[in-house]
Amino acid sequence: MDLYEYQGKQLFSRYGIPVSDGRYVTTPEEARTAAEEIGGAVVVKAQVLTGGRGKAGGIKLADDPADAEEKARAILGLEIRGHVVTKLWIESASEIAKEYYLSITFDRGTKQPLLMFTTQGGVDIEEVAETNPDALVRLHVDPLEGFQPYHARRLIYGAGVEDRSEQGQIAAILAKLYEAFVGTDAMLCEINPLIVTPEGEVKALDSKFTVDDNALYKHPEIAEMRDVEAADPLESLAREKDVTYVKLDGEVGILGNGAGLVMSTLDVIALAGGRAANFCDLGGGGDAEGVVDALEVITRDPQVKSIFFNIFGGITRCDEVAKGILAALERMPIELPIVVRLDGTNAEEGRRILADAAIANVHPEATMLDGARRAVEAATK
Amino acid sequence: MDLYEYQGKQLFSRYGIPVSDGRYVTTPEEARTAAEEIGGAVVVKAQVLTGGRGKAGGIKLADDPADAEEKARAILGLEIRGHVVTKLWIESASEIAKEYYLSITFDRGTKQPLLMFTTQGGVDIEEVAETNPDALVRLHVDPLEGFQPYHARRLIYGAGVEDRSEQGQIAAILAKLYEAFVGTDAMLCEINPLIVTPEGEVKALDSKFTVDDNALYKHPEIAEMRDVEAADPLESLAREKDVTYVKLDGEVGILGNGAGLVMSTLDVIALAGGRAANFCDLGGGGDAEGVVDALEVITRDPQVKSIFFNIFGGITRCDEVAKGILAALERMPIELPIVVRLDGTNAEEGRRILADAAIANVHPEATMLDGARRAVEAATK
Amino acid sequence: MAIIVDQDTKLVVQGLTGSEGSFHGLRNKRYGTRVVAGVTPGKGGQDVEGVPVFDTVVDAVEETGANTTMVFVPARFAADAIYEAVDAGIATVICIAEGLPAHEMLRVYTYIRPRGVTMLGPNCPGALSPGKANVGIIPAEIFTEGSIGLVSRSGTLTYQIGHELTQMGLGNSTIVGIGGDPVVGSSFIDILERFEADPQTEYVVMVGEIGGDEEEKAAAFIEAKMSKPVVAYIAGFEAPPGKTMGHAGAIISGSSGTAQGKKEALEAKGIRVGTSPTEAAQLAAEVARG
Amino acid sequence: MAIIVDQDTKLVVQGLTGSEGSFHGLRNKRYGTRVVAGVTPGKGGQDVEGVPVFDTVVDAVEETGANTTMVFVPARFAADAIYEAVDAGIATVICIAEGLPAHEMLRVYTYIRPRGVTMLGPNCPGALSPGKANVGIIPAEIFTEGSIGLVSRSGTLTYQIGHELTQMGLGNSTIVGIGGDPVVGSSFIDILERFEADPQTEYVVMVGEIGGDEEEKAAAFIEAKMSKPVVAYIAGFEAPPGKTMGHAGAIISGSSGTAQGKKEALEAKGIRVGTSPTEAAQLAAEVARG
Repeated sequence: MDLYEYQGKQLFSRYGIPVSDGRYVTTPEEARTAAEEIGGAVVVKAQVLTGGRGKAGGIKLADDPADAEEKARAILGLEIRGHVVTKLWIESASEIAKEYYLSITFDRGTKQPLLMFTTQGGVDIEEVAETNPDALVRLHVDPLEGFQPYHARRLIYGAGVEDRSEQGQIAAILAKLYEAFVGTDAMLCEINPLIVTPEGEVKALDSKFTVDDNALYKHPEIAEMRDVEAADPLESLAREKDVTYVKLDGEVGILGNGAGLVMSTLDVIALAGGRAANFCDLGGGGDAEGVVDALEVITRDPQVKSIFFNIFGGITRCDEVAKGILAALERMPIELPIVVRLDGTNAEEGRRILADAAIANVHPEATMLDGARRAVEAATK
Repeated sequence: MDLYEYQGKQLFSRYGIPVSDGRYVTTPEEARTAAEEIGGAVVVKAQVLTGGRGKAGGIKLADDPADAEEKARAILGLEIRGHVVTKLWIESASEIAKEYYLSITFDRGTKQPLLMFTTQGGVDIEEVAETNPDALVRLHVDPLEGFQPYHARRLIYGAGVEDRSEQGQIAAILAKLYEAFVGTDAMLCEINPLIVTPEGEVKALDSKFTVDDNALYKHPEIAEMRDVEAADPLESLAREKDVTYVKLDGEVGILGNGAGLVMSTLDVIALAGGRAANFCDLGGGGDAEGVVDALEVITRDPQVKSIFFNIFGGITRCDEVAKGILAALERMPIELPIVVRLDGTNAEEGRRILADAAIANVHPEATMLDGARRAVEAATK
Repeated sequence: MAIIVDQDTKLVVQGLTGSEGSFHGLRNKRYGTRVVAGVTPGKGGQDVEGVPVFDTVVDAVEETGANTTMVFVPARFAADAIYEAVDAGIATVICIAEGLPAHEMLRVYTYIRPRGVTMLGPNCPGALSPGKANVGIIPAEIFTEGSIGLVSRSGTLTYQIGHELTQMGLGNSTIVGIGGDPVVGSSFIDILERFEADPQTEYVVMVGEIGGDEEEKAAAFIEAKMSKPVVAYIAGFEAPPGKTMGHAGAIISGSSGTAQGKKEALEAKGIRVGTSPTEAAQLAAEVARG
Repeated sequence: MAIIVDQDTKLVVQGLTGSEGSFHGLRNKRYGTRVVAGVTPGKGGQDVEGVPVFDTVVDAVEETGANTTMVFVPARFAADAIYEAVDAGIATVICIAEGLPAHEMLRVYTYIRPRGVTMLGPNCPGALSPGKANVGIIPAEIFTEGSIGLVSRSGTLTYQIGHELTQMGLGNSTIVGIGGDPVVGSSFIDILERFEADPQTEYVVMVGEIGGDEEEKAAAFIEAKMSKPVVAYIAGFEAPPGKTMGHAGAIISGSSGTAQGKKEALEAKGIRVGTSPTEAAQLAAEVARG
């Protein structure tokens, strides 16, 4: 789950990482009040879960409360890379002497947290990694050893920070960031830029924070940060029904079990000359009720012209899937052609259930490739 | 550093381990007030850093505040195994259905925390270990893996606790006790007895808590719990001057560097027919000032009849020791015979410094055995 | 021979008394796997169709000599279950449970790795050595015994490919699902190494998917260390960039980890890659038939 | 040969710019030890009498090929220093610093052990292989080269015994102080094992003291695994029960861990035990002279 800048900064504050005084607002009037409370010049920042806010005009300096209100009015409603701005973060404006970059990533490759630091902050870090790789210091942490002070020294001396006070502040921030990373089950904690003010104070001017969905049950206060409004309504419905749903751009609705098989199904649909409109992954369990839910989600997408059930039962039982299809057809009128391919656990029984029901728009197919062809044909007909 | 029962219980509370409502008091009047505040029957418990309080009359039940005052008066001033009672803990009296035992020990042998649990609590645990070893479940925890819920299950099922509610409460207490053990750098956290009330509530009725002296700097709030009054005045002086000092019962004062050499010196003094009155260990550093401090501590003990400096310099430099002896003799009049044996780092120079000073009661000796003989001879003369 | 599970497997099922645990545990037993024990705290002394249940894994190991565990407990209890098994001396852990908190699995992985424990999963279908033992949820009836080692990150895709192989008359030494969670106990390389050492295995089919760089690493390993032929299949050519595909492992970040990139990396090392399960099976058949 | 430190030792001193660190580091260098680097954060680029100082251990390793570290930093920074060294690839850690928080050392020990790191200390005098290298605070001038391996929990007591041996004309292969903190990196057995394997070592003197059961375990090991003669000395017969003797390791609890108990355990395995350093040295001389 990705957090907004202001949410990440709330977590930073909780762990003692210095950030500027700020307020979360959603209207120009609130922006004015916030600027009054904060005092002095403020920055009005669009809160969107995408990059490129600055270039898109989503971050503006305001000299006084009236200006803040005006800037907020200008930013609210902007569309930035497909995200409409409805939330703002108003924070005390900072003078910037230096811009650094600091992050901790969950590195699945090495199976260790990865610390990254460079004094070349404030820009796209991939660019630094490419054009000036030596400037980006990387260091893994053994998860059982945990963060040790020497890790900070390796980053600080490796990146060439020479000011003693800066060194101390960065080391302290890094220790706290690691604590936040582990303490919140984060997949990413990024500070870009980590600024040094002309007075020598080091603080986080932005935040990028991603928390492991599988660990949210341990952090109800973070789980509550999820922005249900911002999500696609169908995706929200899917989430509510605990179905993995992804919107795509073609015409075949896909219902499979297991991410690998679903991905393979997309590929085979493409080989058959079609394109997927969306897909639902029944995942592990997949009882009849789950099938009904998934069908409900899929059929609400008006782009869907045909549906392809591609099931290879393991933990999922094909008889349950067949029952789910029948149950769904009883509860809602689905006239789209439904191509069904069942194999694996209790496949015989599943096929028999469908055969016995003999429903006109349900077409059994024996193989994945045949099923894909039939679904594409049905969608484009 | 050993904590009093009431201090251990304060730490238990901090970590969420259930204890009875109680108050720390030092006078009979305070005991009455405490009993009034707590309400109902209370237990008046002597706070001493030794076992056997119960048998010595240091724990008494009081029916009401007046009774509590009376019992407190009876217990205050008692001498229990050499400790005079000056502190009391007044706590709400508990009804006891069962008595269990639970502890975590820092096991230096295996270099892992050791969990121990038995349903045969309330008695001397060494006795259970001897007479009914199977009843005492022991389990080590890998320090990097840390405590896991299964550790609790191994103890609970291993000891045969069958009540579901008890199982749950004990598992929760154990998890918290481990957190306390690691969080306070403890060498021992013991609950004996861990009681079950007739209502089925599990709680700690006593506490034994030892914290690593070397880690006290991380826990200033625990370091402050040290009872300076209770310590021997000479030991307090030694602590203040950062000298390791131990009082013994013979007539030779010993000043050595390093625990091993000091222990060996005690043995060699015994082989020479004498006994040590006390010893100071200069330990690692041992500069001239440290020698002065140690001499000051040692000579305040009236049992000392002669002093034996047994120094083998490594990190300690013999010239510094020699300078320290001269400095001490300048500052305070010491008429006791001082036998000095110097070897190792800068021994030549140390010996020359003493030879040049040519002080009448300072006797250099070439070997440890000769030095011990001379010191014993001088003490018994 | 075969790898990971075979006739010597003595299986304890953690969570045997749950509905999924008993369904698949008993199915494994009916297949012929030596399912010697179940563990469910508080149900020690009971049995599930003759399989004795214990309160703790250590009891199960002491009483039955179990050497392999199948973890069928809810995700939030799975890390604890794995520690319990490993600390009780279990050498092979097959974790069907999915969705373990990634940080927990990070610590579990780091803990078990130097102890020489073999682990599949979390979020894996298990391992099946046809004719010998089946541990997990793989539908054994669609596979036959043979000489192809099959290793995959995905459960159902494994069945699909295995099914295609069977249709072509090709059997398997062992089918291994390494699991789809972000951190899993074994890599492709770990399994390829064992197939290389296994006398029964003559060829290997590796089933990869978008995300991460395990396939790229495996390609380098195959070229450098393997004498046995390997063919591959990669899923996710049509996967939308930047979307989580269900397996947290299958996130495309930037250009790295794409199916196309993996295909090219494999082909650069001389490893043939099918673009559909059917094609991958055909390539395997070509290799197997010389 | 000799063990732990020798001509191949390339030493980095963590804390070289401190007063103790430079005193002993330079003393080790004058003895002939290859002291190749120092580490003090913030002093990278300086030097201490020609020994280059680095900000981090990894820099020191990369620039100088250091393979051994001497940790001379204050106790509260020592665990961090050890992790830094081990993670930088240092294989031998000699920690002079004393009084590390016991829980920190517990984690350090558990972390470094499976990595094959050799560690002496905390709270140890180091290791001296006369004529080859001296790492630590052992006064080298009182020892001569020879065939006796000496291992001890105590610093100054080691010197005392070594001194007595020297007086009798007996030399040492290596003098090893394993350290007096509650948790140390090497046990008697670890060192005895290495002496047994070392061609230069013909006899071993083991110097124990009250507390713990390391000497008892060593007695069993010597009987079972060692072909070379071992004699022992135990300190603390007169130590008062229940008092901490400075080494936290030397706490007598109940009847176990007493000097008398250790002496009897050793003698039961045929190992002769001296009751004073002089007697121990005499026993060693008897053994050495046949």
